[in-house]
Amino acid sequence: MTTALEPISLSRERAHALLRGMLRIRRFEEKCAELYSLGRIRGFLHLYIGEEAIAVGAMQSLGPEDAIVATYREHGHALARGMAPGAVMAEMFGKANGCSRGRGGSMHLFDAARRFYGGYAIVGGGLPIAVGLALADKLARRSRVTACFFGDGAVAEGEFHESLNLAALWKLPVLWLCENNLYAMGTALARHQAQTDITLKARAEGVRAEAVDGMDVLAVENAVHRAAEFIRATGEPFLLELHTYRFRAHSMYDAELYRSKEEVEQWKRHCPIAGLSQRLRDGGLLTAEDLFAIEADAMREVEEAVAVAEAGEWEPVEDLLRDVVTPREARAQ
Amino acid sequence: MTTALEPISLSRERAHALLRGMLRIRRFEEKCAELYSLGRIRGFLHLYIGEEAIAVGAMQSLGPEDAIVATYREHGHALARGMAPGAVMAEMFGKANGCSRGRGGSMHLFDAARRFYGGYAIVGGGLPIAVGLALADKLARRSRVTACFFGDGAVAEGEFHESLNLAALWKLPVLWLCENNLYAMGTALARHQAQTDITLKARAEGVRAEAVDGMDVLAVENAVHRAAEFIRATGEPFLLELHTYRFRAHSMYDAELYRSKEEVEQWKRHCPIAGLSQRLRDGGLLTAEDLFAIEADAMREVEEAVAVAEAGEWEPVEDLLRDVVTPREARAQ
Amino acid sequence: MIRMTYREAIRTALREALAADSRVFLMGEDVGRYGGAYACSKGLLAEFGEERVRDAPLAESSFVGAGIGAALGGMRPIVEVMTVNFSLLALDQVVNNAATLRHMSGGQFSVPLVVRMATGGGRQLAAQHSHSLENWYAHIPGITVLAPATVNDARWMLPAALREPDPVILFEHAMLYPMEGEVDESGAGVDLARAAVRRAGRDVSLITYGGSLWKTLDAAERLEKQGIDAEVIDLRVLRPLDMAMVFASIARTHRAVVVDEGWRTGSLAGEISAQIMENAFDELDAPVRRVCSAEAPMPYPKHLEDAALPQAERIVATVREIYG
Amino acid sequence: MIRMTYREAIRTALREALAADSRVFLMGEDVGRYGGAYACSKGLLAEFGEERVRDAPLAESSFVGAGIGAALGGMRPIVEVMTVNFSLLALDQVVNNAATLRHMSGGQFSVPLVVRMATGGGRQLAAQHSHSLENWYAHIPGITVLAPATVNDARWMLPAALREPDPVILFEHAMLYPMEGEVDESGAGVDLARAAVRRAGRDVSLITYGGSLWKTLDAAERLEKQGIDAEVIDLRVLRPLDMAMVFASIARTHRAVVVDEGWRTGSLAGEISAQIMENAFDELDAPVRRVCSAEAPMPYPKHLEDAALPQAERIVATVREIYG
Ligand SMILES: Cc1ncc(C[n+]2csc(CCOP(=O)(O)OP(=O)(O)O)c2C)c(N)n1
Ligand SMILES: Cc1ncc(C[n+]2csc(CCOP(=O)(O)OP(=O)(O)O)c2C)c(N)n1
Ligand SMILES: [Mg+2]
Ligand SMILES: [Mg+2]
Repeated sequence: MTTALEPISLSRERAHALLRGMLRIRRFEEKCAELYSLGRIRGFLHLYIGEEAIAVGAMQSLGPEDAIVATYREHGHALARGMAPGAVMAEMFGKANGCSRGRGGSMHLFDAARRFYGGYAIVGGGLPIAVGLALADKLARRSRVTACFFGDGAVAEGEFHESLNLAALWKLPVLWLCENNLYAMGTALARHQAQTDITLKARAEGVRAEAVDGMDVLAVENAVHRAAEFIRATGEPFLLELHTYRFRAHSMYDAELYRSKEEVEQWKRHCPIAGLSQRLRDGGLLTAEDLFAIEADAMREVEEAVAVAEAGEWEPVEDLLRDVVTPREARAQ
Repeated sequence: MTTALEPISLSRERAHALLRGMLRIRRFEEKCAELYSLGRIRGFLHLYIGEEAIAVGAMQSLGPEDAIVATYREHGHALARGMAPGAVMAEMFGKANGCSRGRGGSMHLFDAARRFYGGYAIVGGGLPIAVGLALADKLARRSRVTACFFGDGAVAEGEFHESLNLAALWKLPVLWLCENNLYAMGTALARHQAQTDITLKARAEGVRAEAVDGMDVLAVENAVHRAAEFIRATGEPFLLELHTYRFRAHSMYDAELYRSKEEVEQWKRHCPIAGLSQRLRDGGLLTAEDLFAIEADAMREVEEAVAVAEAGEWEPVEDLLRDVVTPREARAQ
Repeated sequence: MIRMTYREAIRTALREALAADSRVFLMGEDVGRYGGAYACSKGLLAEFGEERVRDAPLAESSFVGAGIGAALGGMRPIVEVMTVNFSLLALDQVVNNAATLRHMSGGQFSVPLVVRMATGGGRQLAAQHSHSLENWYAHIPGITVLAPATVNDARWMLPAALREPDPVILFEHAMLYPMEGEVDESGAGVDLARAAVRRAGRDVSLITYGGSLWKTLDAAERLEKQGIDAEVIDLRVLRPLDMAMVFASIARTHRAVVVDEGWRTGSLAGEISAQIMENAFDELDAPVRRVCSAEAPMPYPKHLEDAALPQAERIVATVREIYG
Repeated sequence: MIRMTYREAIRTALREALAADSRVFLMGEDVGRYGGAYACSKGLLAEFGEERVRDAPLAESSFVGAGIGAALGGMRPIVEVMTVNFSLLALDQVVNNAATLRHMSGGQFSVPLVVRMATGGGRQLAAQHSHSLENWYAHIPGITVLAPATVNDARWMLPAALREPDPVILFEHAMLYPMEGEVDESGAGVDLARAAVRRAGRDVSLITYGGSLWKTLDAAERLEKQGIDAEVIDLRVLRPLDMAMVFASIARTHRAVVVDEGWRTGSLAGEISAQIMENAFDELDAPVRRVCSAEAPMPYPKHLEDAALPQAERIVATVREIYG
C-alpha cells in the first residue's frame, strides 16, 4: 500500500486545508444526523463519517474541468468538491434552493457548474455514466479526468467489470475510486467476495490498480495525485482501492447487528481527522488555537448552511411535472 | 497450456470413440447447414464446426448424475451428451417429437433425462443457472458437477463475473468451460476485452483456472478430467479456457466481413478431427478401414436422424398455451 | 385470530416454510447477518444457519438466476430482491429464463421459485427507490404475481406460493411492513385464484391492490359520508387476474374506478379498465376511471411525493366525477 | 420521392447524422466490423472510423449507461442495442438514469441520447429472441418512444430523435428491414408529435404501430371486400401518445380495434383502450377490442409462431365481432 508523505513535507497552509476539509464534512454530517432525528431530513441518509480522508484527499488533484460521479453516500464528496454547503443542506431538507431543487435529497446531489454528476442510488449504476463522460472527453479531444467513487459492494455487480473493461479497452481517462469500507450494508467484504483484493479484479480487466490507506488523507492525496498524472499522461484508466471504515450505521434504519462495537471502536482509533491533527501537532504544524479556529469555522459553516436550508421555499406542487422532459417551447430554441 | 497425452497411451477403443464422437457431430451439422438452405431448418442456426473437440473431450469425464448448461451453439454438446440424434434433428425441424417438443429449435435443446438443461440464447444467461444447479446439489449433499459451457463473448457480460464470484464464494461444484473461439459474433476477443487472458479474470473472482488447446480432444479430455476430479474432491469451481475456432459463420445470416479467408484457412489446418485421425494413423491406432467404418456410421446416424425428424408430427396449434404454467388440475397432484 | 404486523406475518411464514421443508432456503442481499433490509428475516440466520439463510453479494441478476437453477435442481428457493427498484437488474433472468423454461422445454422442466421484493413509494426515497412496477411483472406469461395487501395475505400467500410448481413473484408494499392486523391461524380462504371484496358496496366498484388498498378503503369511508356506497376490491393476484369478481361487482354497481400506484400510462389500471370495457361494456353507466401516480420520477420532498402518489382525496374526487 | 428499403433508410439516416454533426457517434455490439446485426451500419466504419462507429463488448448495461454519460458530456450518442430482447440487461440504466436525470437534478442535466433496437417476432427465433416490449418503454416518464413503421419514418425519425434534448428509444421491427418503400427527400411531415392516418375509413378505427401496421392494412383491404371501410391509424410515437388523432377518428367511426404484437395482458393496446374509454366513451357504439399476441413464450415452429402473433385474419374476425 502507498505510504503517506511525511507531515514535515507539508506546508502549514496545506495541512490546515486538509484538516479543515475533513472536519467541515464531519460537522456537517453530525448536524445532518441530528436533523434527521428531528425529522427535518427524511428518507435515506447515509453518513460518510470515518471516510472523509478519501473525498478530501482525492479532490486535491482534481480540477474544475474534471468530472465527479458518486454514490448515495456523497455529502462529503459534494462539500469537498466545493459545492455550497447551504445548497447541499437545503437539498437534504427538500427545499427548492437545494442543489437539485430539493427533488433528489441526500442520495441525489447534483451541481452542473462543478461537474458534479451526482448522486446515484442504484449500486454500480454510476460506473457506466463515468465511462460515458470520459468517452465524451476523449471524442471531444479534451484532456480531463472523470473520477468515479463507489463502494466495495459495487464490485460484486456485473457493471463494475463491464465498465472497467470498457474504460481499459477504449483507453478512457477514468479514475476509479473504490471506497472499500469492508461492508456492503450488513455484508462483510469476505462474505460477498471470494477474492477480496479488488486491485486484482481491476488488473484482470486491464486497469492498473493500487491499494491505499484510505484513513490517511496524505496517503490518499499522494496516490490520487500520481494516479491522476498517469491518467492525464496516458489517457488510460486507473483504479485506487481505498481501505477505510464507516463509523456510523449504513443508513439511519440500520441496527448494526452484523458487526461488533469492539470492531467499530478499534477502527475509530484510526479516525482520519484525529490522526491528521495528531501528526500535525507532533510535526509542529498545528496549535490548539489553530484547531479551535478550524472547529469554529466548521461549526459556523454548518449553522449557515442550516439557516439557508431553513430559509428555503418548497417547490410548488404545480411544478411536479416540470423537467420530466423538456417542454416543446424550450426545444425550439 | 495443458499438453496432450501421447496418443500411444490411448486404447484403440477410446481413440475410435473420441474420433467417432467428433465426426458424428461434424456430419450432423453439415447436414443441418444443408437442411437450412433447403428451408427445413429455420430461425437461427449456429454451427459448432471446428470446436467439436471441446464438447466431446469434456463429456468423457461427466457422468449421468452431472448437469450440463450450454448456449445456443449446443448441437455438439447435446449429441456428445448422448441425446438421441433423431430427437435433436426433429427439434431443429420444430417437430413435436423434438427434444423440446419442437418449441425451442436449434437454440433451445433440452433433455431432462440426461440432465441437459439447455440451450440459452441470451449470452451469459446460462451462467447463473449453473450456479443454482450446483447450489441445489450442495444443499442436497449430492456430489455432482455442473458443467457450464459459454463463449469468450460472455466474459464481457457482468453475469460472468457475478456468477464466478458466487460459485467461488459459496464453494459450488461448477465446471466453467469457456469456449474461446476468438470472436463474439463479428468482434474479435482483443476488440471486446482489454485483458484477453480469461484465466486471470477467473482467478480474480477466486476461481482456479487453466488454459487448454481446445483443438486437441486429448488435451481437453485430460484437462477436464483433472478439473472434474478437483471439483469432486473439493466441491469448489474450476474454469477451463479452451482455445478454439469457429470454422463456419457465426450464424446463417453472417457475411463474415470481420475476418479473412486466410485466417480461417490457417485455423482449419488445426481441425480437431483431421488432427486426431492423423495422430491415430501415425500411432497405428487407426486404419483406412476404421475411418471408413466410422464415417459410414456417422452418415447412417445422420440419415436416421433426418428420417425421424421428417416422420415427426407438428404440435397442434391448440397446444400453444400448454405448459405456459402448470394447469390447476395437474397441481392438485 | 392473532394480531401481528405485516412484517411479522412474513417472518412467521418464512420461519414456518424453512422449518417445514428442507428444500426451502432464503437467499438475498442482507437477509442473514443484517436481518433483512426490512427486518423480515431477523433471527432466521441464527435459527436455520448460513446454508439456508444465505446472504448474497450485490449481484441481482446472478442470484435470481441461481434461484432459477436451484429450483430446476429440485430445491424450493425463496429469493429476496431487496426492492423492485433493483429487480430491473434481474429482469432478464425472470423474463427469459424463469418464465420460459417450462414452455420452451416442452414441459420437461419446472421452476418452483418464489421471488419476494418490496415495492412502492411513500417513504421519501426519491426517483430511484420509489418504483411500483408490478404491471411489468403482470405482463409476463409463465409466472404468477402476488400482491398481499393485508396481514393475513402476507402470512398465507408465501406458503401458497411455495406450493406452486412455477415461478411466483411476491410484492410486499414497503409502507405496509409496520401495519398491524389479524391473522387467521387456519390459513383458510387464502388461495392464489381469487380477488377479495374488502368492503361491500352498491354504488361504485373501487378496484385496487397492494399499498393502495388502505387509501382506497379510506376513500370509501369518506364517500359513505357523502352518501356514496363504494365496493372495494383487492385484486390480490396480479397475474392471472381474477376479473370474474371484478365483472360481478360492476354488474351490481355499474361504475368503476381503478386505483394503482404505478405511473398512469401503461399501468395495470389501464389493463383492468380495458378488460372491463371488453367484458362488461353494457353494464357501465360511466367510463372506468383511473387514479394512478403522476408521470414523473418520484421527487424527494413529502409534499411533492404526496402529490405524485394516489391519495384518498383524489380517489373521492374521481368517484364524484363519474357518480351522479 | 426515392425508393429504398427500411434498412437503407436507417443507414442513410445514420450516415447523414454522422456526417452532419461531429458530436454524433454510433456505439453497439457489432455495429462496426460486422456491419450491424441487421446490416444497418454496413460501410459506416470504413467511412467514419472506429472512434465514431464503435464496436462494443457484450455489456448492454454498461454501454447504454456509457451512452447516457456521453450525452451528459455533450455528445449525441446513438446506441444500438441489437434487439429489445437484450435491452432488459440495460433497463436499469434507462429507467433509473436516462429517464430520471433531468427531473431529479432539478433540470440541470440533459440526456440527449438515442437508443435504437430491433423488436418483434416473426422470424422463428423462439422464446428468448422474439419479444415485443415497446409497452414497457412507453410506461417510463422522461423518455420518448418511437416506432417507425414506414420506410419514410425509418428515414426521418432518427434525425428528429437526434434533435431531442431528452432520451429517445427507437424501435425498428425486425421484419421490416427488407421492406421497400418511398422516401420523401424533404423529410417534410415527419415530426415526433403526431400519429398518422395510413388509410382513411368511415366504419371502424384500427389503431396499431410498428410491424403490425402492414397486417392491419392487409386486414383493412379484406374488410373493404366485405363492405367494411376501416380507418388505419399508425401511432408512430408510443410515448407521448397522440391520442387526439385516435379520438378524432373514433368520433367518426364509433368503433375501434387496437392491434399490438405485445402479449395481451398489460399491452400498450390495453392502455389505448383505457384512454379511449376515458375520453370517448359516449362516442363508442361497441367496446374497443384488442388483437395481441398469445400469452405464451414464442414457440419456434412457423405454424405456432403464426398462431401466436396477430394476423390479418384475426383482425378481420375481431372487427366483424363488433361490427353490425
Ligand atoms: C442494485 C442495488 N442493490 C441493492 C441496493 C441496496 N443497497 C444500498 S447501499 C448497499 C450496500 C452498498 O455497499 P457499498 O457498495 O460497499 O457502499 P457503502 O454503502 O459501503 O458505501 C445496498 C445493498 C441498491 N441500492 N442497489
Ligand atoms: C445479451 C445478448 N447480447 C447480444 C446477443 C446477440 N449475440 C448472439 S451470439 C453473440 C456472440 C457471442 O459470442 P461468444 O460468447 O463468444 O459465443 P460464440 O458465438 O463465439 O460461441 C451475440 C452478440 C445475445 N444473444 N445476447
Ligand atoms: Mg462498503
Ligand atoms: Mg466466441
